[in-house]
Amino acid sequence: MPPFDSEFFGGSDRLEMAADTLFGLVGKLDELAPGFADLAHVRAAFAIDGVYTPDWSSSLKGASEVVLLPRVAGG
Amino acid sequence: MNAPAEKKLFRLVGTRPIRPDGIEKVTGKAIYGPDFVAPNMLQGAILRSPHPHARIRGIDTSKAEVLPGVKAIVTGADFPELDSAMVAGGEAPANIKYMARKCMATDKVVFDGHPVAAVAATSATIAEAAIQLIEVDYEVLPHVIDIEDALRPDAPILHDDLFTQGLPELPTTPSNAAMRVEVRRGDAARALSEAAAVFSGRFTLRPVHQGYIEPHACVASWHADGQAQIWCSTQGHFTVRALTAGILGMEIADIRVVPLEIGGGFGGKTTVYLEPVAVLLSRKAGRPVRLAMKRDDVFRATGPAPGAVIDIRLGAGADGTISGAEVEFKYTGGGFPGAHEVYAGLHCTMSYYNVPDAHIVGWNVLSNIPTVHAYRAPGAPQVNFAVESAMDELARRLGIDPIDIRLRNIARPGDTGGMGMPHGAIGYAETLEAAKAHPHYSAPLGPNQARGVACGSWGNYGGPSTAAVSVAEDGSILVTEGNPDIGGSRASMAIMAAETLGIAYEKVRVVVADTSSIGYSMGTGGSRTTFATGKAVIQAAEAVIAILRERAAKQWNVAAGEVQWGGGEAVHGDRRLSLGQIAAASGTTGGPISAQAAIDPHDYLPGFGVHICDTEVDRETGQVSIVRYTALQDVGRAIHADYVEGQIQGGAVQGIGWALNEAYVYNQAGLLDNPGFLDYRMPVASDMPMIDAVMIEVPNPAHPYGVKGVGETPIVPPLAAVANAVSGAIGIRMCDLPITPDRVYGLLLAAE
Amino acid sequence: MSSPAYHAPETIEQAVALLAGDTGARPLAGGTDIIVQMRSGRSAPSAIVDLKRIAGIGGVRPLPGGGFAIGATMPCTSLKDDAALAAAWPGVVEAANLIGSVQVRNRATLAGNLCNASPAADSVPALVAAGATCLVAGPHGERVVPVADIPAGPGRTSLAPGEFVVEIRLPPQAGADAYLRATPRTEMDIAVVGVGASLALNADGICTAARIAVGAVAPTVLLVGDAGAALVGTRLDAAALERMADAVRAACRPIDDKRGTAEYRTAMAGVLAGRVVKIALERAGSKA
Amino acid sequence: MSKLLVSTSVNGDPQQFLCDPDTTLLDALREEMGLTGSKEGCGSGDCGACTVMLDGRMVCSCLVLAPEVEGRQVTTIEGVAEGSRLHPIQRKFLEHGALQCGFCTPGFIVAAKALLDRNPDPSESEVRYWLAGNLCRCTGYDKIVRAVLDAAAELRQDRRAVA
Repeated sequence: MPPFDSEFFGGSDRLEMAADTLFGLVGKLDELAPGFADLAHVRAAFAIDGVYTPDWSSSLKGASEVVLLPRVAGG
Repeated sequence: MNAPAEKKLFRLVGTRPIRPDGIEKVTGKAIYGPDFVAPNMLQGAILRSPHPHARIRGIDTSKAEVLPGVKAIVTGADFPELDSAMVAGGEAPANIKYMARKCMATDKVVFDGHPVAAVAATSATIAEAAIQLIEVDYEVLPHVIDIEDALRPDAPILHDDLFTQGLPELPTTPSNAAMRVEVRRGDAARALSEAAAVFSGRFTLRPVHQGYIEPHACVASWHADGQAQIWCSTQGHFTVRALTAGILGMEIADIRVVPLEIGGGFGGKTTVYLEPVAVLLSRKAGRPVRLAMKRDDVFRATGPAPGAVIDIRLGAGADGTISGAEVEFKYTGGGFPGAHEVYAGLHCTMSYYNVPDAHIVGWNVLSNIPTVHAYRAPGAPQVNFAVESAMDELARRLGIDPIDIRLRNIARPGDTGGMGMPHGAIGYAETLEAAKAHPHYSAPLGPNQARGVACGSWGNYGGPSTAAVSVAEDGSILVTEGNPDIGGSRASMAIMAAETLGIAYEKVRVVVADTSSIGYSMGTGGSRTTFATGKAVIQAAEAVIAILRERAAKQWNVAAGEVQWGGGEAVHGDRRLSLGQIAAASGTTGGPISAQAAIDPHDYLPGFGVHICDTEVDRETGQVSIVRYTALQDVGRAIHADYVEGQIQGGAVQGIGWALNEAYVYNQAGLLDNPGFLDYRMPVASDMPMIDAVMIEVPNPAHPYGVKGVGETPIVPPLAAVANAVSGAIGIRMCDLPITPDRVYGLLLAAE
Repeated sequence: MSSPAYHAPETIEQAVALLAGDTGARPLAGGTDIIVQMRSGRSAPSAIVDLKRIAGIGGVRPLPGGGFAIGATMPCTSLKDDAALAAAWPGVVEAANLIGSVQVRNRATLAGNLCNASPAADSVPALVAAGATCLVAGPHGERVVPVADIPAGPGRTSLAPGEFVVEIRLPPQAGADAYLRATPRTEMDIAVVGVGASLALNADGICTAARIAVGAVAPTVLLVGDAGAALVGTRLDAAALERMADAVRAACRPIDDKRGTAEYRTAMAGVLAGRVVKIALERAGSKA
Repeated sequence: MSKLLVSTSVNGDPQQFLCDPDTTLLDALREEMGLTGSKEGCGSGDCGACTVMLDGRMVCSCLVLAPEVEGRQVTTIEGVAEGSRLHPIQRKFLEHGALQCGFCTPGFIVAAKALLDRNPDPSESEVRYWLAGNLCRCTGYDKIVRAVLDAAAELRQDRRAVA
């Protein structure tokens, strides 16, 4: 989950956790690193098993990997 | 690629009709930012800091206030106190506190040209005179401009409450390094130690400006009920609305932003500089206020793109396979934190090569220049210059053709990208193969000429867009969208709507609506508009078709499911009803016909370009001329071919300018020394050859017509393409931009 | 915020009276420098004296005995349209037609380029190499001054209050001239270095006179006497050209600025001097 | 600070306007006459977006003082088309997609017309040098140069047809 790992998660670039949706996942990450959720709302993007998923209510059932990415601005 | 059989899939997609807004723009009728006039309008002027770094001890506006004709004066004290908070109004989130201070200084100025006060008066002359009467008591502070200077332990610190983000532990001393980002995969150090060839180098670039010809301008009118209207030239009027509301503490729906025609942006008009100030002036004066920049204001105080210092180590095996990479890039951030170029830099560093072992670190470093802002593929060209220069060196050292070494490492669909995501339907290899087969690549070279090749990519974007399609009573079509047309997008929207509806292009008219007249649309940027807003237009058109089939079914008294749509007509057996006939009957079949689509697509795909550049070097003077240039790009599929080629050509020439001549030059006092088009040398027509733009069409399966964004990618390859050509011509690696004649001359002299 | 007065006199005498009567008044010919300076606040004249309505000041006329008088308000592009002038002094005409763009040159004038007193003015090295003079009108009458004596330093001239340049006079052409400059862009640029050369050859191809002038390497344009002297009496062989270039480099006293380093300017002065003399030689040879 | 009354001809029509002595022609056109087709990109003669014809010569209207045009003929982009009929250069700009944002376009069209009025058969290099005073940041000039060359060819055809 570069580059958020060093900023929020003590350098861990992989975390194992269970959650039903991205909302749930962000909540759990925020418990690990308070402040992450606020930031994620404006700065983070998620991909579930390789597919960008802007809708955080999307189900994580059956998903094996969620990639956390910074949102990139264009010109 | 450009197979004729595939072209026949579409009637209009890929053709070159005349743009709907064309006549207004070739006759001088189109109204751009500086052209708009509101009744009873006042003229504004902004007082800007003459110092790069100073504390404001006090501002005395009393003399200006009594000047006849002055109607309002605004300083930082008139802005609401804001806490740090991220606002997601633009395409990238922005810290609203810094955004406000960029528009108007409060306690400190942090760059030459930083606004400190503004005046509205009955004429521009009076407004200009009034700002001269404002007395600012500055405590001048030591300043710092360059990246390495700003990182020194004894450097002047811009913000004593700013601590480097992104470090494992939050530091305890303030720093000009606002942000550190990092990606590490595999073991780059080990991979490099085992490589057959390793190139190590340091590359530097100066800040450059977007260089749009239209200076920023707006008119704001505040109404006594607390609502405001803004007319301005912007890439994103919804962004202007969100940021102005955030800065001034207003409700978003209380601000209506009307987008005027925009005279270029290239990323530079995805933020606010003037609008919140104009609204405050209007609120004080009770009349509409125009604020417009002069050219030197644009250069001194609006976003340049970051300069950079980039250290790279790139290793490859004897067959040219990249084994490992270590890249550390430091980008200038300007006066305030928040620049996003470092993230894009991470994304873009070798994103199109398979490099399993890599360690990439990026820094955003503040200094006393304007807060950097997005410029076409923001953050990508700088690091790509280093990467593609290093690739060129590895090819040379290993004796491999420059395109072959890139083909050996190029990512293909299904390969895992650097951020852990699998690549989709990318056309990287196809584009490289086309470059290799292009006649330019094997054409003979003249004396003192050499050829450079470089690749480049940009991730592109999708994001939120709203579009409405309405059927007029006679069957003509109105498309309403929320994206300012910066380079022909009305034409693309009309083509996609007409293609979908099965009607003539000329039957469709396109309107870019204000923020109160269409739903939210992210700005025109990120190479997203033809993709995302195009998808919204297509979906709205499809919804209209569903209504048209129902209406025809009603007239025929059959089930809607039995009615087909084709060729612009409803079809049921032998019966036909044209769009015009259905529209004419709408009054008796259920009323007006229209549909809206509000979407947030993220199934975009990146763009990829390969540029071939021939340069000729005058070894006595160091003068470099571009003698031939070819730019090939995977465009997905071109909707309007002229404007796709135009994006490729324009982006390439911007990149050539960046490579050869463009640079911010600050003097010893920290003041911008070249704030005009004479000494900020953008390419002129006589500097350039024709730019052969070659469209490679590897469609995006997630878009009905295969669109991939095209606007940003073409500025990424030219820096290295030019530098590689010059390096080949004189046998010295060009590590520093711009490649000015005196720099080339100096290198040749030193080599003798 | 006071706006300057605007006058459009119809005679030289009226113009002199207006300029002499107001020390803050400035003459306006093409306006391509002064209007920019006024706008940026670098110049705030109390009055503008537009010279363009003065009869006979906007054209070129042949001088008795050869040579040309170029009126103060004649735009640079018009110089090209005068076939005799362009044939006799191609270097001067080319130099004037490197300034800015076509739009700028349709307004800009030789007299304005001279009196703006920029060390980098393109036309001035060519005029100095040509040995041009100018007719200056003022409260104490008219005088003829070498062009080289007008600039006194960056932005300063030797003109007395009330004086202005009425015309620029080129002598009869005894050989040929040329001008070259170094700029990063092909057009729309300011000379990093500019070099003008004017040569005369005898029937045997021996150089009988040579004037080399260099711009943007000192506060004013330099006439490098040693450089001309290095050529006189030679056939402009490689050795003579090298001695000439050495003399040019030795005379340079440039500064580092945003447009180029001192080192680069000096080096380019030598390179361009060599090239420009070759062009002038070719032109002189083809005439002989 | 008294205003000057200037009488001139703009696009063939008599015009009178009031201005300060140091008002530029560009500001007078835009602010006094409402002719906003001429654009200000720089205000210093470096971009050509304000190009107009003054007595048949193209100039940067930001480098002309408004009082200077007393009694003279000014033609702006608004005067290039004949009524609703586009000039061939305007049409060729549209056909070639030679504009993106369109802000520099009026200046380019006035300048291109000045070239073709004078030189009906310019080379690519002549077009590029003539237009070097007009900055375009969007197109890289390629399609602009092609549009001008194509317009020149068409105008030559038209002339032959008339002759």
